[in-house]
Amino acid sequence: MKKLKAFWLSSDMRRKMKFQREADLQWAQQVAERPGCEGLFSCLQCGTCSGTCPLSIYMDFGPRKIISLVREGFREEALSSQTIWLCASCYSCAVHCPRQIHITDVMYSLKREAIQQKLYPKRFPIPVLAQEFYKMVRRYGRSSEFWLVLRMALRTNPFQLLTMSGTGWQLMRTGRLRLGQDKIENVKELQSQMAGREVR
Amino acid sequence: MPETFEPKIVAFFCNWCTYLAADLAGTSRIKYAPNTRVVRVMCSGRVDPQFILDAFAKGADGVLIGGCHPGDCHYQEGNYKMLRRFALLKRFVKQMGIEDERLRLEWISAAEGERVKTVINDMVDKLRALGPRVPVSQKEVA
Amino acid sequence: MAATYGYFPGCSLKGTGAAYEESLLTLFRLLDLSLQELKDWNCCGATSYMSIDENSAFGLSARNLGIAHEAGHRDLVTPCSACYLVLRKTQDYAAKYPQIAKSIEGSPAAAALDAVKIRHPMELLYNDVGMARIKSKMVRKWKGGPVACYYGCQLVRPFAEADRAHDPTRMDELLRAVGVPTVDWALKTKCCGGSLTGTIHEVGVRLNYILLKEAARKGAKAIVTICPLCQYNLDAYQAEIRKETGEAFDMPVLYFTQILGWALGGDAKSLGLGRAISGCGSIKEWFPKRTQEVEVHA
Amino acid sequence: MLKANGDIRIGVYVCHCGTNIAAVVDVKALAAYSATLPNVVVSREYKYLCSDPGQDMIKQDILDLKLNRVVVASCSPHLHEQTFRNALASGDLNPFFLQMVNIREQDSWVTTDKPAATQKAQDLVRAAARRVAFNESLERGRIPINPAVMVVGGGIAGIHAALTLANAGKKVYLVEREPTIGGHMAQFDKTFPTLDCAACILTPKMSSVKNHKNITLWTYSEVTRVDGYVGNYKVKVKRLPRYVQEDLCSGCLECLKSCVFKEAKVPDEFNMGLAKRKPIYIPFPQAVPLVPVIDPETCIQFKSGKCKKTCIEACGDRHAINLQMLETTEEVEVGNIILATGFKAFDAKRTPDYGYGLYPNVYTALEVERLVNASGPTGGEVVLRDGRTPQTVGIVHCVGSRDENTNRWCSRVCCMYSLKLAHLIKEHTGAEVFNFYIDMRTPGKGFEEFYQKLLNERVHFVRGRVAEVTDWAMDPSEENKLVIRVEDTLAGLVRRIPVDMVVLSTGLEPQADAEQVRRMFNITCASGGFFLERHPKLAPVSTFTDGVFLAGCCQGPKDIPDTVAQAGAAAAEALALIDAGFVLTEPNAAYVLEEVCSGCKTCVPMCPFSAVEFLLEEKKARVNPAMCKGCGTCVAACPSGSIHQHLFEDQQIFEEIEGILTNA
Repeated sequence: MKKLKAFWLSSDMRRKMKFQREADLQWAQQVAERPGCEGLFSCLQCGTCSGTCPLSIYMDFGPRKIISLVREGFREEALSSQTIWLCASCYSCAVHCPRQIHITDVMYSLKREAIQQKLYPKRFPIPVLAQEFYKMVRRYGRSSEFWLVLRMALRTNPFQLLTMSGTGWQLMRTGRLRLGQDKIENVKELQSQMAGREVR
Repeated sequence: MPETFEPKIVAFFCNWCTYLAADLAGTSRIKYAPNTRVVRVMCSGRVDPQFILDAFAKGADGVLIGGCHPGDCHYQEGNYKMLRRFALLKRFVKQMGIEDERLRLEWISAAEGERVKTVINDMVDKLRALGPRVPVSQKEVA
Repeated sequence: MAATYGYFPGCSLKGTGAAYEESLLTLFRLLDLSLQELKDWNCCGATSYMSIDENSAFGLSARNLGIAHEAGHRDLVTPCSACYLVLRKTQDYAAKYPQIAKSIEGSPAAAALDAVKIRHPMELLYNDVGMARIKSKMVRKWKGGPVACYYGCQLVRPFAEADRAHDPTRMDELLRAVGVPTVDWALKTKCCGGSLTGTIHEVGVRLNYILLKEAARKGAKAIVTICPLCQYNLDAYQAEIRKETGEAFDMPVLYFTQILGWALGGDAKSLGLGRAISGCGSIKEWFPKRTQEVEVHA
Repeated sequence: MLKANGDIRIGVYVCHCGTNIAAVVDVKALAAYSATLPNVVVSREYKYLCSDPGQDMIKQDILDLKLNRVVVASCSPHLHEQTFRNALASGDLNPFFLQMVNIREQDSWVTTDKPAATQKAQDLVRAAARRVAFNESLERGRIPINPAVMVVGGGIAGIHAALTLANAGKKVYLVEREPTIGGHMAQFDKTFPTLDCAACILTPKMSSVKNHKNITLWTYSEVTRVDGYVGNYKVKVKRLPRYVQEDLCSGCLECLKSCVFKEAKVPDEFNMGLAKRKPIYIPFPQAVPLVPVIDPETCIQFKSGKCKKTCIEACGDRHAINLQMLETTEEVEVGNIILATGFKAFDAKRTPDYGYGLYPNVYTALEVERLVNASGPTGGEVVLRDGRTPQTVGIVHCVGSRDENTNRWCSRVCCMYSLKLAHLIKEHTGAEVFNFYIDMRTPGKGFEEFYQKLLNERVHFVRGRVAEVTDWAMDPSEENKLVIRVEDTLAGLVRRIPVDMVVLSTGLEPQADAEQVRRMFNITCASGGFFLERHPKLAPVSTFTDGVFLAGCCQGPKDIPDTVAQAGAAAAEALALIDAGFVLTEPNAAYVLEEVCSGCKTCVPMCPFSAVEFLLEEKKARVNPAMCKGCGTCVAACPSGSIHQHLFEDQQIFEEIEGILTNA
């Protein structure tokens, strides 16, 4: 999006008002064509989703507003929001929606796009975990909580490892923490199966 | 404790406008001072000067007459007839030493429930301020 | 009469959820049901993988379904809610969306999509085994207090097949069948936050605090789960919550398979009861290590 | 007149009306107090007096206790006086020995002060108990009903009412102000939510009006005077000259072709000025009657007298065109009148923020109705005044509705017709369509489903009231566009949306002359200016004037289904009176005690209905009971006190005053 040169916009204050040319209506259409997102345009904006969402306590927008932003084509706002990452895929919104919209899938598709477009909030651990998880499973075919958390922590905020150590020890003590990296025998076969399937 | 004086107002409301307005005030649950006692007549034109004088004679603190707006009379011009009488009445009542605020004529249409409230509350406030009526005889000595 | 089911443990049951696997296997043995673990199964992809790449995410479960199919399983038992949902979703979406069906074409899974039925042990015990049979095999009386059944999210949503989406009751019915009192509470399907405890820790911990507090408020002495991640989240952070809030939480967080297994005569070790982090005191008291007396259900 | 010192036996009945009265007035105390009043034989309170057991209780007391007077303290006499009069009759007591006391509408509902409310109720009951002693036994009179009906207004409401009555074999006079019937509906293209074509469903009804043997249709006409009363109205109708004689014209329309104006120059009212017409014209092809009208304002012959009169030539031997035609007046007698005078669309110029009249590409909804209409000025093509097809269109809801600065009411149809127009515009142009709304109101059969359909057609719904429509280009992308500035309250953003076309969904208002009309027909207007129904729920098409009924938008904004339903109801109410053959009158006529009358004639001019006549030889006044409507104005005016009024005798009112003021 080219920056506006107009004098009255040259101030450092963040502009809240939106010009219609900043709205990407084609994009809204594309999103609505993705699997699970077809209900997007039948949304009534009733807010049941945000109401029932256990994470909406901490969300910046909440699912209802995300749908409104997507539908009106405000791509950046939607993709760079924390809301889509805080979604823990509990599907509460989906089963409560009076229009039966698969809101969780909308969130997934926005997460994927945010990753591709590198629009996710920086130093925000959730997308990082997702990426590390993705790499690990592609490499070994299985995930190991220990290495996963370790990698994520290193990439976001190493200090949290200290706070985690307590829990780590507890898990170790109860034999619930495996230090070795799990892997399947037939990684090659898995990888070949995966090959070409990626949409990235 | 000194209790505030509560005036008693005799109100003559015409059947088609003001009485209906008072009913509408009720159905709309509009609250107003409980000091009026309504006498229903078919038309404000039916309100005989004697009724008013009789009401004052029997100790009414105020008399309120409610009719349809000019031109809206259910009987075409009864309210005009009342209006004509009213001018004379006013003078007469004054001579009897009854304050102006105690006799009032208002046009209130069937749709004006809110107006019933404002008129009655206003009149009650004025009469409260005025206090109880002093019999004419005592006035003279004063 | 030993029925054999395919078994897809998923990564957690090999790690933090070890007790779930142990108790599940014990319980099934006690019920003469045998589980056959899939050969060389791979991770289901859970929620994170789905957040990066949808198609290959479906590919992951496709492979697992393929393995199950080739092994000739008609039912695939999947104790982890995340695995359960992902496998189930793969079948559903491949049927609904040609582009997804296309992405797994050719793989042995293609045929398996509807051939293999995804089963959760709770629903399997409820439907295939039935309360009567479980009751009949009961050998121990419950010594603990009332428990709060916590179903979490992904088992009952969006595919309300394992139980009703809004107010599931099957776990309660199973536990009541073996004489375990259960409390009614509004949060039985409110999300535990999943991996949030590992990512945005304070948010994750708070979600679990809400659950623990409400369960206690309703008089529950323990929370019973059906998902390794729920169990981990509720179990692992109580010390931290105690420290932060000063409220005295020490609540056992058990798997429904542990309680059922115990009622049917399994011993503490084979039910992985030693792997609990919180409420160990109560656990020791309710599930004594060595039980001489085996009281037959009256 | 029965004297009070006779054996008066009063029963007082206090109604709880559930908790409506009982929650504020101490009904037990009131009943107990009433029992202490002179002549009161029995006093009871009951949960619902209007219920059958309640009425039976009164009846039984009349029979057992020999009551000859009844006081009922309950709701307004306008609601239940008849109910309790019947209760008296069932006890073989003349119904007019009843006196009602209004302790609900005018007491318990208008104060929260319980002691004061109870005191007020006691005063009123005391007054009633004194008054009722002087009530008399009266008989109701009967007024015959003239079976003919007048329907005023030829829109869908008037058309439907007229046809219903005519089909029932009643004579109907249908009066329409415009040169054709059809009203607003004739201007519409499609109707929501079914999208069936308005013309297709309306025009057949229009022609059956024309052809119906029981209907006399007067278009281009207005009611100028109404006299009389229920069953016996006299109505004067002014018929404007259309300068083409309906009886002679064949509707060939040659005159239009041959008019010296080769092409039309006059803005065409029917097409909201989006097309032109000639001085001699028909409003639209399916007009009923299909008879041209000449507009003297623009006709050369009328202006200069120097026209070749090619129209008259064209008409030839028919001689239908008559430029000497004069205004005429018809006078008819009817028993009932149905008012279906419709509405007026809000004038968009009154909301200058939206730039109507300033920017050519800001349209009103009615204009767009004509644009999308296949028989409209553009043949159904949605094109801007400069001929371009709009790429983006903004539809602004609630223009002149829900706004204290214009009209505070919701106009009820705008949401739905806006959805309809959004659908039609998208269908015709494929444009990107934005709806700007405050609340989406779709409370009707199939309405919500229609809203869903529009959502899925990818029409945009921006929740927020448009602040302004300007041509101010704040950004290069907004050059040569109309910019709508609005807060998208759902996305939480202030937005500027440039569009090619703005449609203002204007609300519905009372007709400009509603005030004069209601005076002429002696009915009331509600606060908004729409005609007031007798009861919002139980008498929604009646008025406070018997024999005058309401149908359609003159009573309040409503859609076509509701309008037609109401028209049918109005027709049914009229039929009920007609088939009963008569109405019973309230026996409140005035009468003269001739021995007391001094013959001063004061009363004679008092009566607007000339019911008071002066008998020359006796030199006395006399009231014609058939013509007296019971206002009592003559009674109050009579200096000798020789005129009395049944039901409202001086004595009764004096007793009431006395009762109110003498604290027992």
